[in-house]
Amino acid sequence: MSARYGMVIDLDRCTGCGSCMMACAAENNVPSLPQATARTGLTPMLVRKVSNGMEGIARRETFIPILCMHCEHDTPCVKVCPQQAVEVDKATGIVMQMPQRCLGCRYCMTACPYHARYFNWWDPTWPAGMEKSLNPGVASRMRGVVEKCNMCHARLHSAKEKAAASGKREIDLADYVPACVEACPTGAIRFGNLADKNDPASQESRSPDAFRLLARIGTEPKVYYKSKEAWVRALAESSSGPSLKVAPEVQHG
Amino acid sequence: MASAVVTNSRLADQKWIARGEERTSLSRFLLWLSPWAVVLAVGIYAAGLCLYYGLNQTNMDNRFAFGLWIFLDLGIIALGAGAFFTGFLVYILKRAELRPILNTAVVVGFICYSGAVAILMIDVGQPLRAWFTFWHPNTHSMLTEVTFCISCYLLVLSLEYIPILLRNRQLRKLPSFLVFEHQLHKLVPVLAGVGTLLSFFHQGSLGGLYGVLRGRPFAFREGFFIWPSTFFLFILSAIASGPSFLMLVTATVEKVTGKCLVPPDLFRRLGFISGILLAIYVAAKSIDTLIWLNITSPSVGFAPWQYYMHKPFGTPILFAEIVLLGLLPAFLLTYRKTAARRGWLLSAAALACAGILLNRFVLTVQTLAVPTLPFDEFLQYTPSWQEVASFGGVIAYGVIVYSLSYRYLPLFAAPKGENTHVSGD
Amino acid sequence: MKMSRNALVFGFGLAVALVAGWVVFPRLLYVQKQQPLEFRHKTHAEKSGVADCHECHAVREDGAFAGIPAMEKCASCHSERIGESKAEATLVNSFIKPGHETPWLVYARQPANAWFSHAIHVKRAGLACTECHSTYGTTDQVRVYQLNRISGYSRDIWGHSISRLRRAPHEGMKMSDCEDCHRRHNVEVGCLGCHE
Amino acid sequence: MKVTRRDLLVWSAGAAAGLLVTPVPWKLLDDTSIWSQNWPWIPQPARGPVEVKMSACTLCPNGCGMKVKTAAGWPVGVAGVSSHPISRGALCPLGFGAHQLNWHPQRLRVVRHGANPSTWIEARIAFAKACSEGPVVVIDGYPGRAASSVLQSFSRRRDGGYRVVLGLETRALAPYEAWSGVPASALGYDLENAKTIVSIGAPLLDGWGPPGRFTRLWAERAAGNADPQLRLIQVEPSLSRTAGRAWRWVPVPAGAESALAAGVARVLLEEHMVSARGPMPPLTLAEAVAQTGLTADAIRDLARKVVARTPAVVIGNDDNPAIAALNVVLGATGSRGIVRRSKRAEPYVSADAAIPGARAIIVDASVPWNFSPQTDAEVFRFAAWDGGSSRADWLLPAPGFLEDLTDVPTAPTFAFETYAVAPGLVKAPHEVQSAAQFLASIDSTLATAEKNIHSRCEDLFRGRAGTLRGQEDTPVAKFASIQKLEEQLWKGAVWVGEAPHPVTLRCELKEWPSTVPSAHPENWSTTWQAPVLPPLATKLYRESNLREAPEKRTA
Repeated sequence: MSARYGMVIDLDRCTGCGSCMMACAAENNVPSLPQATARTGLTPMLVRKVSNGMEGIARRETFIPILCMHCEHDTPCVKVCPQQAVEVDKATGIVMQMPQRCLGCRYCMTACPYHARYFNWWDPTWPAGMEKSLNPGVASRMRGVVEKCNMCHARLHSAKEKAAASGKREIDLADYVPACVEACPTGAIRFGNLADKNDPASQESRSPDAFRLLARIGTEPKVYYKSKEAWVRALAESSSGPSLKVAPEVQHG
Repeated sequence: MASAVVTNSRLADQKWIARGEERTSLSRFLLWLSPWAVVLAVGIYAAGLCLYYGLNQTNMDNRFAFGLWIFLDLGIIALGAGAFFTGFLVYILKRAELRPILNTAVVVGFICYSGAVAILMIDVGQPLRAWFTFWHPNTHSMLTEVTFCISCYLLVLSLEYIPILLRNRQLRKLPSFLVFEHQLHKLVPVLAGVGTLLSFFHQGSLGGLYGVLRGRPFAFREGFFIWPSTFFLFILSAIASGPSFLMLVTATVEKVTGKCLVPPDLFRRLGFISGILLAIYVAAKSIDTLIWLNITSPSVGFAPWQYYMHKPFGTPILFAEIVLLGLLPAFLLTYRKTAARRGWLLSAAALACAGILLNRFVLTVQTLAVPTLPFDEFLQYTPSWQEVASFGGVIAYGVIVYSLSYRYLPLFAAPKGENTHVSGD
Repeated sequence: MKMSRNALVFGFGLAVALVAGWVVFPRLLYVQKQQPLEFRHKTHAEKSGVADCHECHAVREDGAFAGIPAMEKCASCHSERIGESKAEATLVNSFIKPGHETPWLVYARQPANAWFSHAIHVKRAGLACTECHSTYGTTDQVRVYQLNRISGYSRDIWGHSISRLRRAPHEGMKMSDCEDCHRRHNVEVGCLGCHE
Repeated sequence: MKVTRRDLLVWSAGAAAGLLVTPVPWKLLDDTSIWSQNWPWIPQPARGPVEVKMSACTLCPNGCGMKVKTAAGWPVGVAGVSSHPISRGALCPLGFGAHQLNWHPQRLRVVRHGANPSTWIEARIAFAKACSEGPVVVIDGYPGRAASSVLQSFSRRRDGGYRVVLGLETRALAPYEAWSGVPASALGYDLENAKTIVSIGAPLLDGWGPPGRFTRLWAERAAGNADPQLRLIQVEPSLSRTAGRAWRWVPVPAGAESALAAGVARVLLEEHMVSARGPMPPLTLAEAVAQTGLTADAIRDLARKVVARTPAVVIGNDDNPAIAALNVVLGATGSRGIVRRSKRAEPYVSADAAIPGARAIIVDASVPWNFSPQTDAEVFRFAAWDGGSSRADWLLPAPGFLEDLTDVPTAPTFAFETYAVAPGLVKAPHEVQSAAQFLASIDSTLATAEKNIHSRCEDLFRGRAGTLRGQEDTPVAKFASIQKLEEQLWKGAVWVGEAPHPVTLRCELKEWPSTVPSAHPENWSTTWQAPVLPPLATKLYRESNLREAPEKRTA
């Protein structure tokens, strides 16, 4: 049976520590390039800080981890790629990017509403010797290609291998935990198979507090968010951009 | 370069210039070329930097993944549409009176398309893998369509260009070339047909390129079958602006050389065609805009006003695009009184071309600048000198190729015995 | 007369091209490389009574493939020289004693971006080693390793017949070969299945 | 016969036609395409057997449990250990990049004398000379380790001093040391049983103690809950990470913390909200209002919230005695809140004080990089990385991340004692040496750190107290042999002592302490002033607006 891997990220638990970003970069051999900036960097997992637009005591801030949303329906990046470097994996629902096939036209980046795709503006380089610390199982990308979150497919590979070695057909989800999920100190990210109704993640994705970014565009993202705070949900649903102002319900002080 | 023309004097390169044609002295010609040559050289250097060090030489970034270059591609390909459209009118619709500008049309088209392809090759991160598109094409991608059609059409244009090239006085001396040219010339009507078909598709798919972007509500359009409305709008706008651009080019050459190259009424005819098509385009564009603002965009929860709340990309741009640079030139080009006056005609043509360029600019640049996520900001991007230089390089390349073609090839002299090819003449 | 002369010249050009393409080109394309040691699968199978490939090329319980045995495996028998051959001397003196791993040239080595799991193919699908590695495990000397000057990979990836027309079922380890086999057994894996 | 141009054309036509039916064009196309997909100059991961080894993070004194993935012997990734009682599966962001630190461009590989490279021999000679001239002081940034006792006993023998630089969390406990005589390093916070926590500027959710402790507690008992089990009240001038996530945020201008503490204490005492007795602060409520900018009602309300759900404890981010006094008033010392976790008797001497008379000063690699001793003695500074602008006379290359065996004593702020071992997983470059190794090599009668670790294990084994917590929990008493116990410790198990004895902390406080203006230390890496950061952390600063680089913040 085919799985549909996805995540539910509880924004109320996110303290914006950045562990997920670090773990992601380490797992996927993302180089730390001195030339790169916030505009040109490689951050397959990017925690963004947003606020309710108010000031002083009424101000609220929260953190929204942005990664590839692995859109299920009419996936914007898949249909635009001229040479099939992007595809929705049938067995897992993972939207995957093949750097070796990519020609770097960046059409997929313009197509992605989440800006979850990143371009290798430079060849990857590491300080002398540090390439010894690269994670085996993840090939490093070259300059001029697009990359993004592949849901730690190297971990999926080893999970498959382990299953095969023990004669099982299906992988044990305990063996397949993406780096960001594993790293989160508050357990804010829940990863699972959304196709399985009993999976905790799939259940959480159906909770009333759950929502998806730009769901109204209709691309059926498989990354859900969750927050009890009304202003956060209002922000996520609004289309009015950063000018939004929402008063908080709880008064501090 | 002044309009004075040196006559009855043997020029250094006289034997290369067609008999009976008068050209300025070689030195003055070179003087005219030299500044352009410099621009081209700088452009090639900049392009070299981008190819050698990669796209970090540009000022594009992860959110502004397309920049000046894509605007250039879309722009010049739209203006180059004059080539296929004139071919179409002459050979398919048998409008023989347009024949005098046919060669110019082909040369201009060739320049625009080769320039665009060159820029595309710099614009992709791994040019050596660009050919994978032909090996593993994704048939659902507009870009695949563009790639196939543009490369095929560039081939067609070269084939159309060759016979003109072979009419050079020296090359004609080689018997085999003469034969080849004659054979090839029989083929030209067919090529024109093929070219028309190809162009129709890629002009369209260039529009589709942005129209299909569901994730960019500013650009996304509903459409017919697999094609978003921009697909058809692009075809229309391209064939509307093509003739106007040809008119401008020819007029410039006449100004520079101080010669009258085409029959005086030709401009009016071109202008009229351009004007009518422009009018149709403006109508279609307005309807499309209304549908988009009132149905398409609200349906995905984007309020129209928010696209235009960011200076300097306010509603004035929309107004300029449709009225100032659309409706107005359409009127000037078709209205008898204004069309009769060369000055009006040309400035109208200029406006029309500007309108098309603005449309391409809005679609390529504003689309990326407008925020999609609720917490995104409006983006700014200024191209790096490398981008600008390679942009200029393409322009210079165009001027140089055209100047050379004009000097050494009989662009405007309709070759004798040719009329027999065309019926109803 | 003229015609025939043309035909002659044309044919001559044709012939030159054919010879160059089919005979000279392959020789130029590949560099012949010798393995650091002359290892004999056959001898080892007989002497040490090793019947099964997996005894040396094992799949670990976490599914990872151990690949070519590490030096201590060799050292377990070859701590001191067995026999007088020159290779034996090199093995003991330049690898086992200083404790260096042998820099074997791996015929089946794939690019870093390709992921292949022996566990899945051998344990689950039950493929025999010979299906991809031929009867190499029973040969009595190591083959010459042919390095492709352009791609930098072993000739085994492309397969030995340069035309790839009449090649043995186990020959060739290109992506297309994987795809063919998967199609034959209709096992579908996306790019993700095999790429890193 | 002569060859005409025509012949050449025909010949090449033939050749071209021929080439098309040879492998040449097609094979070249294929090979170049493979080449263009695997550029030889792009670094690729090394091939080799992958293993997972257990150790602990040695970057800061919290000693979080670490699962280290190695390939071909090199660490290629780290992860937390969920069964670990201290870190409970969590690591701080820096930890996740730690395995790359040993390759940092600023890694120290040669001995440095001033600005110029030198050798260990010369360093030894210089050190021996200094020793012969006078006492030697050793400064430790991570007391309680087996290595620390090597440093300690060496300095004792050289009638010098053993000074320590304590982390901020521990320093915040200094007032209680003054009032109870129990060393700050023997005190901890009992957060696990607290129901209300008032943090006055402490970055509880942002690098305070081991990330797995309070962060996890908060996530389990408070996150996203309007009426949480664990109420976190954050008093801070700005909306920090912690304030943003707190149950309530009380904005108070920097420097007014003491006034707030006094104000709250006054309300508590005047309105008899507390059973415990303490000194009445001299500050009137009106003055508190004036200084904090809060209304009297706000302060009263805060006081009520503090005692609404007990146990409650106040946590400061510096040694501000007013905050400590508030805890005394709350009765949050001894049985709950601030507790004594270990039997340590004598307090450490802080390294902040000037060091007169010493001829040589050894600064251990664990001392925060930004610390420089006030002295005219010759400073021998051990460090794995050169953070630049060091005022040490000698810079001596020390082992880097997981390059030597060290042990992990109880983490700062912990309520109970723990002991763990961090086995070295990487072979240290031959030119590096830790301070302990250096001193042990000079004074051969000193027990090495390894020996000390072993003897500590013996003590644990003989003590028969506490539990070894790993994959499964085993009481120490159940262990048949010390080898078994050591084996478990080396596999990442952690020894956890018994719960603290309630009545062992008694704070004698006659009148309200006069307060010092509080400094505001920055968030994150307060526990670990590293000479350098993992490259990926620097990347995080550069490529996201999530965090600001420390150098930017201090500037």
